[in-house]
Amino acid sequence: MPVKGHVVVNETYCKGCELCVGACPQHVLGLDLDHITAKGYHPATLIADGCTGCGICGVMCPEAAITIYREKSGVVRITS
Amino acid sequence: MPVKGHVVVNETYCKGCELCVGACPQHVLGLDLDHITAKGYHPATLIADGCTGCGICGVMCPEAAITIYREKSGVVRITS
Amino acid sequence: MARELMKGNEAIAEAAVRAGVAAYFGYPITPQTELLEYMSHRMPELGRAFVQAESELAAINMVYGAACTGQRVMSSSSSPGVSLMMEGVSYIAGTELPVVLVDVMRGGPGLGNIAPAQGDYNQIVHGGGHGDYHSIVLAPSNVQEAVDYTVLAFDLAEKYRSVTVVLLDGMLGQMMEPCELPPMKPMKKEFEDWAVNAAGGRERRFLTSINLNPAMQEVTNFRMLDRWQQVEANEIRYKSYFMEDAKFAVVAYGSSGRISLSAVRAARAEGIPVGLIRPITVSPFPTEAIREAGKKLEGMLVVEMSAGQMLEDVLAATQYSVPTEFFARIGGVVPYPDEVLDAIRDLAKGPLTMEGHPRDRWLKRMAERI
Amino acid sequence: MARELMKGNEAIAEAAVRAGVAAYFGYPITPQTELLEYMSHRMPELGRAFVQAESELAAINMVYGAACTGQRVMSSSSSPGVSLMMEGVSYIAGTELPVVLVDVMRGGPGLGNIAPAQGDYNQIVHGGGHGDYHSIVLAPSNVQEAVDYTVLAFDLAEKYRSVTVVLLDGMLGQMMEPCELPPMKPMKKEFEDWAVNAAGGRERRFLTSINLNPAMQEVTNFRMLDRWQQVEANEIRYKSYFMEDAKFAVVAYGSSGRISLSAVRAARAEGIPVGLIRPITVSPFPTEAIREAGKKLEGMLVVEMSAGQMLEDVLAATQYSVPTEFFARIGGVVPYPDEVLDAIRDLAKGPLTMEGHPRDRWLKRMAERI
Amino acid sequence: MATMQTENDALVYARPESLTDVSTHYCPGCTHGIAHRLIAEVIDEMGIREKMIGVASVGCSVFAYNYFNFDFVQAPHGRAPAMATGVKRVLPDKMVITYQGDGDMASIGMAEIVHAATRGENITVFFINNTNYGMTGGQMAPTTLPGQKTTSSIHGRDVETQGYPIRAAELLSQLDGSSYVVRRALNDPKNVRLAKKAIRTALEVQARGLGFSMIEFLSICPTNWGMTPEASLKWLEEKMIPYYPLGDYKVHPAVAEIKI
Amino acid sequence: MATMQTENDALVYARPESLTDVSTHYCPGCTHGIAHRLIAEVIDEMGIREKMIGVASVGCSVFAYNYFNFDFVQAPHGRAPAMATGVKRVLPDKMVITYQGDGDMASIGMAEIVHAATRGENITVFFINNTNYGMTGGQMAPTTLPGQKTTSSIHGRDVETQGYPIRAAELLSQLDGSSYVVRRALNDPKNVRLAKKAIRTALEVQARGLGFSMIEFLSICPTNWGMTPEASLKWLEEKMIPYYPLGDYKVHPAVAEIKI
Amino acid sequence: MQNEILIAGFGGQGVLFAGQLLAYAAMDEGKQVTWIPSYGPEMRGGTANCTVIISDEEIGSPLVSHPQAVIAMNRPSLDKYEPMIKPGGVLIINTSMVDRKAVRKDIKVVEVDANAMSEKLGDKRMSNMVLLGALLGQLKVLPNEAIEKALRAHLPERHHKLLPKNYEALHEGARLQVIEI
Amino acid sequence: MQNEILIAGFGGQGVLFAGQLLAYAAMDEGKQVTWIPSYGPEMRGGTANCTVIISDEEIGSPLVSHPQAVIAMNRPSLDKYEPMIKPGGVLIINTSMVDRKAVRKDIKVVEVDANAMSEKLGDKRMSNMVLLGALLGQLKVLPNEAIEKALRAHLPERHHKLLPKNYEALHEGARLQVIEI
Ligand SMILES: Cc1ncc(C[n+]2csc(CCOP(=O)(O)OP(=O)(O)O)c2C)c(N)n1
Ligand SMILES: Cc1ncc(C[n+]2csc(CCOP(=O)(O)OP(=O)(O)O)c2C)c(N)n1
Ligand code: SF4
Ligand code: SF4
Ligand code: SF4
Ligand code: SF4
Ligand code: SF4
Ligand code: SF4
Ligand SMILES: [Mg+2]
Ligand SMILES: [Mg+2]
Repeated sequence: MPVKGHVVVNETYCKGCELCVGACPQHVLGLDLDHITAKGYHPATLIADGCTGCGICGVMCPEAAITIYREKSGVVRITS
Repeated sequence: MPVKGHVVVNETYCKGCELCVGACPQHVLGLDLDHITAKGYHPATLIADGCTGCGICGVMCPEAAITIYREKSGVVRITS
Repeated sequence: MARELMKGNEAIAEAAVRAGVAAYFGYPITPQTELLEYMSHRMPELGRAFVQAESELAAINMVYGAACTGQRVMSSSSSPGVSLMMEGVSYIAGTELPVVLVDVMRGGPGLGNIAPAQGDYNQIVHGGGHGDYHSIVLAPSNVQEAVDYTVLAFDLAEKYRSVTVVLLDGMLGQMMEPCELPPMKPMKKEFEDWAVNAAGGRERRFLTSINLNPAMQEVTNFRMLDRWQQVEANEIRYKSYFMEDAKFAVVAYGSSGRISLSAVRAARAEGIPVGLIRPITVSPFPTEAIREAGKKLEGMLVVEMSAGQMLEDVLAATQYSVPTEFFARIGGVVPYPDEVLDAIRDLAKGPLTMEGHPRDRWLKRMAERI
Repeated sequence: MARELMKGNEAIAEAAVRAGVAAYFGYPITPQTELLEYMSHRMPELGRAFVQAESELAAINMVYGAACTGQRVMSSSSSPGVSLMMEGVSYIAGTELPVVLVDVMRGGPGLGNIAPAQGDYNQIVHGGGHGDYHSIVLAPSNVQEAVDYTVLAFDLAEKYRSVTVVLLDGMLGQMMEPCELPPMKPMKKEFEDWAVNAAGGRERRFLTSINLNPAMQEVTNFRMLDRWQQVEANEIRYKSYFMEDAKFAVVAYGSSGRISLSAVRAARAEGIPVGLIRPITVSPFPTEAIREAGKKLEGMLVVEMSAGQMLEDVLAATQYSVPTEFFARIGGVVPYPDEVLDAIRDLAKGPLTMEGHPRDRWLKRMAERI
Repeated sequence: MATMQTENDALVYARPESLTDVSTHYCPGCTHGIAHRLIAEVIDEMGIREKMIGVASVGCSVFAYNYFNFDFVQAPHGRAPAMATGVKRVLPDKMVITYQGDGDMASIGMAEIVHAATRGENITVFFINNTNYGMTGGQMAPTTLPGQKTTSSIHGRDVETQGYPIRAAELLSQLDGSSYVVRRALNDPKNVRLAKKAIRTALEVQARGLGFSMIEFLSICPTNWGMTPEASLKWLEEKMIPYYPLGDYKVHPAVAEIKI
Repeated sequence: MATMQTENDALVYARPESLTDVSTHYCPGCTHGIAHRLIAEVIDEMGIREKMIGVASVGCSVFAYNYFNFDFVQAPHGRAPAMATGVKRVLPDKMVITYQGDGDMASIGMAEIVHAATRGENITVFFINNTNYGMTGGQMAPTTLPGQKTTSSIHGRDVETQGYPIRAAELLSQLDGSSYVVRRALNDPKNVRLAKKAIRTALEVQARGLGFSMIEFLSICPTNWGMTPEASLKWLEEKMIPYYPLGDYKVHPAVAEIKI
Repeated sequence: MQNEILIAGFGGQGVLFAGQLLAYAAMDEGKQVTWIPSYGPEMRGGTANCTVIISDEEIGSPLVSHPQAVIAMNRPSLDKYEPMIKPGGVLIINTSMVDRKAVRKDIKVVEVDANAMSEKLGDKRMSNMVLLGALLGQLKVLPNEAIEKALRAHLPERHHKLLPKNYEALHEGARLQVIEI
Repeated sequence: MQNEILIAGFGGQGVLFAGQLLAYAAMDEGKQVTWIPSYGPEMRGGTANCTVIISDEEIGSPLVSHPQAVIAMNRPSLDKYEPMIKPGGVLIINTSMVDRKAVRKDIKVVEVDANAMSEKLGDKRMSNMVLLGALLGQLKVLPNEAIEKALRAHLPERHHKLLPKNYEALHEGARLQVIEI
């Protein structure tokens, strides 16, 4: 059974650039089109299960808007 | 019998730097210590026979002060 | 001729093209960049020279070199970039070359901001470069004038072998207004006898700003001063509004000039007998005109988008004989006509004084206000 | 304390060292080079920072950076090099940093020559950089003053967070005179709360000259203007000679000031009741003092080694109420006392007039003469 | 990088402390943001936040001092290396960095960067190559590729009249004073990780007093390139990397010994 | 070179026409004079005197316009390449040269020379490297050798604090815009002849519109070095040449085809 | 007689073009006109606005503290500019992007669901035309024909097929009524 | 009481040092003094000169059009400065380098074959001392002791063995008489 994780996108920073979306190997990220941030952007969000907490989205996010967690079971790997 | 030549040093330009003196393969150039130019320098001059008109002094003179001749017998060689 | 709606920056560029500018050298900087961008395609399209220089420092020296050939050349920039040109401008002045410069002023000092301001007045008018020299400085206040005075700048620069600056600010550079463009001038074919252009068949020529012998330098400087006296005699320009019966006058140039016009109209509507004198050549300054006008006035108001730089020239013009007040917004803040109107009302209301300095009174008022 | 015979340039360098300068950045240029050469061995010897920069442009920005840390820093140059510093000076002023600059003026404009001149007056006093700012400018006229005012410059720069310029010319820079040097000040240990020095254990700090919001920039500019009013109130300095009973006065600063002193003495010996007012702070200018003095005078003579730059400030000071004449040698020519004496005689002989501009009359006289 | 434990989850990644909690003014997807983030992460990891003094340049990153959570100054266009020299010479024990764009460093600031490098100034330069003048609206930069369209080369850069691009890393590596000069790209997770390693190395170089270090980051400018961020990354990979090869151009022997 | 016949003697060498008949202000033995002479000779030989426009820089050669018998302008310190660009862009058919010292070109003028080279400006730069600022009395230049004493490095240049010398030819050869970049020395007849050949090649490059050419001349400054001219030539050979190797650093293929 | 119109919204909503269209039309009608935008980096992401002044005599300031009319294309613009409108002036609100009503009672207010309307017309990029039409419906500064002429002259060729729809958009907007208070 | 002395010759003849020596001596005597050289590239190869002013009160200009005394070490200097000397002033001519007589009749002239004299003293680098001595012999501005003290203080250590010879040079010079006209 694969490692499980999840991410939290901070709306004050996210600009909906989709760099994380394109980078996620699990394709579980997408923009929340029903929602607009104060700055007028559609923020990124988890749109499906299967996040492994691999941290790759965090590597690509220009706004450092993503916080990434992984279930204790999984080993904590630092993304650098 | 070696080629014969001679040089004429123009005093308005010569500053007695001796670069020609040091360069002359025949060692026939020297400064005229009995004579001072308007600018207060001892000018270079032929101090012995044996100038071949090789033109080397002219190659080193920073002031383009030297005119070089060679007897017709000798071939005219351009120093460059 | 057809009127076109153009941005000030682009109108100046096209006017220069039609005035026969052979080479443009510049560097991007807001709020002037459209001028460079326009030239970047317009000049090559006409087979003329355009170089986006590595810096304003390089640009002014490219201009210096090109000007030595006798061709019409120009550069443009905005405040910080203009500061980088000061050495070059001094050299060009010292070499007595015709060059046209455009300064689209922004808020300063330092990096400041990109909003409209007039804080470069002293730098441009009183010599920001080292040594004694004067530049002719034309200050348009609308796009049509920007076009007309750009063309004039080339003519004056050549006539007096002088650096000629078209001085405006971000407001005029960025706004669009209808304007008529002049016809396309043919390119210069005849060149002055000082032009260094390897024409051949003549004595060699050289151009330099060196005079290691001070006596020679002094002669050069006196020649330049003599020429400057001719400029002062022939080229002073300004525009008066409602001055015939005016008891009060506003003095303002460029953007603050047109803003003041709105205020003066409003004041007239209120019955205040106020007029406007708008210097067009801020260098040479319309000293005589202002002095003469001053004789019939009860009070003057100088309006700037800088902290009383032109004010000193106005006071000198009236020789401190007319009660004067000052109003300005600075650092990139553009005054609204209403603010100027208030200042006119205060002036008309009085009391008028000759004591102290108008700048100090203004600072006091602003301190209470802000 | 022992008197030493020193060149002006070296005396200024050693004075700065003793005033606790932590870093010097400069570039060679005649007639200032001895100052840089002196610092090149003196500063490292004391474990302080010295960099011969790649240019004056780099030097002023190294100064800018070092000044941000709150340390005492300086640069020095001469006219063309100073022009290259104009952008940096405007940034430093806009960032409200204390910096000491030395300008050893030479003949200009352009490359001109290396002889003594005072042609940078407007550039240094009225703002050669873009935007609204003021610099404190001290003008010594002998080596002792050069020492004293260099030390003072550092104190004033810090007190008012201002660019402070020591303005002299090649004559004073190159000549030797006896002088007393101050004791060695301990290096600065306490730093202002604006100093960017990564001290740790506090909120982060930053220094910048940007205010993209014009309203913020205006607030900054008003703060600077307010500080400048304090400078005007507290720091004006000048020296008067023979003014008690004077009917005439010469106004001159720096080298032309001391040359004028010789002429004034000679004139007194001839019985001409003339005095000398020598501004020491040319910015802020001793306006009040000159106005007051003017009230008792029949006429004034302004003497410069530039074409009437300070003249305008003197006329403004007297508000054109005193008949004034002007005399200058320019472009690197140093006037002899005899020439100034002649000008004083002419002034005393009269006729005195308020018509026209003193500069125009001077140009006319010189034209006849040269 | 800060790692902290929550109830039953392990924190894998969180915003670094060396960034302020201010939202940037950068356009969506602009990789200036990635460069900022990486620098902040490394500074956190090295624990030198309070020793840092940054020098912001003039360009889109002019407000860097608003985003980095340590001391900063702001330099005139192109003069950051000179300003950094001034700072470093009076505070040799602090860590001094400049953050410059390609117009800033490779055009107007060429003299200052070359001389800072040849002097071996012990500073670290972060150089963002996005092939144009972003802040002023996308004019040609010294790094603009041949044929690339910009607002001042609307028909595409013509090398005959507008010159050839400058390869800054190659150029600066020529100077004896430079100790660590490399080029990295911010176009995919792998390259971003390599970029971060380079930042760590560069700052270690400075910390050990080994002299001048510079990292050139190939970066995107979606706004002025007129592409989506995604498309921009692709353009960077396909057009920029071939012209600006990634790699280490100068690694002083002493630097080679640094193990991270 | 002008060659003319007299009665029974053949003229081997005479002062070139492209030099004015003015005595220079250079110190005795200063090789600025040799560089002047060689340039003048080549221009005579190519018969382009009346097509020449020279740009003098600020340094001991500031008065070059008094010595060269053709049109000249004089540039601010370090800006000769920019000024030459201005001249060349409006007069592309004329031959434009700059004559610059090492302080002028390699220090204050670094940005202008790098960008003239990268733009491939079709001009020729003559660069006199004499390891110091001659005109101002012998301060340290970017080219001053490590340990060399100057008036601003009286204990000898300390590379730790005063930086490393710049090798201009190597640096400029890095730029795609440069077509011909070489280093020569003026210390003996052989090298002087090679220097002259290089001048010919450089001017041919410009004449054929092949782009930017630059020749670095290792030159002496007896006055500020405090040596006799003879001793100075020796110092140049023993100290300078090892640090500044002679040779061709950039020869564009098109240039290689030029046969002289 | 002088009219001042301020148009404000997000960058990309066609704020500047709508203003220029007014300016071109005014010029072609032989009037004095000025158009001035907000400029510089603050445009990036943020809001854009432009002021157009149309007059019969030489125009002084191109900026005014109290414009006759305002088109507010988003909430920040409404908040910022509603208070500045001259008493008796006109306020056009793009309700598609604004979630509040006008508060001023001394001005004429027109609410326009511009996005919906323009999408109904088949192209949502035309919201700015609908809003412009609404303005001209209230502020009789220029005849609709003038705007149409300007559109023909200045809409990029490749979009000319959209001209009819744009005219419609203008008319639709012009037909809207001032809301009763 | 103010004395102005101008010393001129080729660079390398010790012009500037002779002037500085005077200045140091004057300072140590508690007098006001200024020393100002010609400077810059024109020194290269060409001629050098310096002006020394010694006074009891604050000195104004360090340059004067008509100095009290001139030491002319070469012909160009004589030609240039002889006409400027104050009537009644002093002119010292280095006849070793000058091939003409003085023309002024209203000044005191001393002819000094300085090179010969100094060579006789064993070191021809001391000509400037001989000439300085000749000046002080005529212009009683400072006691010889003052100059000697200054020499001790300011001659580089490595040359101190030459001090006695330098004193002699000064004295030899001082003993010379004004030539009769
Ligand atoms: C002296 C000066 N010249 C020009 C400008 C205008 N300017 C501001 S940013 C910039 C270019 C920035 O481009 P780059 O360095 O590549 O940074 P980017 O915005 O692309 O990140 C220019 C030319 C200025 N502020 N100062
Ligand atoms: C802006 C500026 N800075 C400094 C100077 C002073 N200056 C004149 S020549 C020179 C250096 C010349 O050295 P180099 O270029 O090596 O030429 P060289 O005399 O050695 O041949 C300097 C610094 C100047 N004229 N202008
Ligand atoms: S952590 Fe990995 S799997 Fe989870 S969203 Fe981010 S990239 Fe996708
Ligand atoms: S990369 Fe960051 S900013 Fe971009 S969409 Fe994802 S979370 Fe938002
Ligand atoms: S090389 Fe020339 S200048 Fe030197 S001594 Fe010989 S002739 Fe004279
Ligand atoms: S021509 Fe040759 S041989 Fe004759 S003097 Fe010159 S160098 Fe000597
Ligand atoms: S303009 Fe380009 S470089 Fe600037 S922030 Fe936007 S995307 Fe980034
Ligand atoms: S100082 Fe040096 S470079 Fe200058 S002329 Fe003299 S020897 Fe030549
Ligand atoms: Mg960029
Ligand atoms: Mg040199």
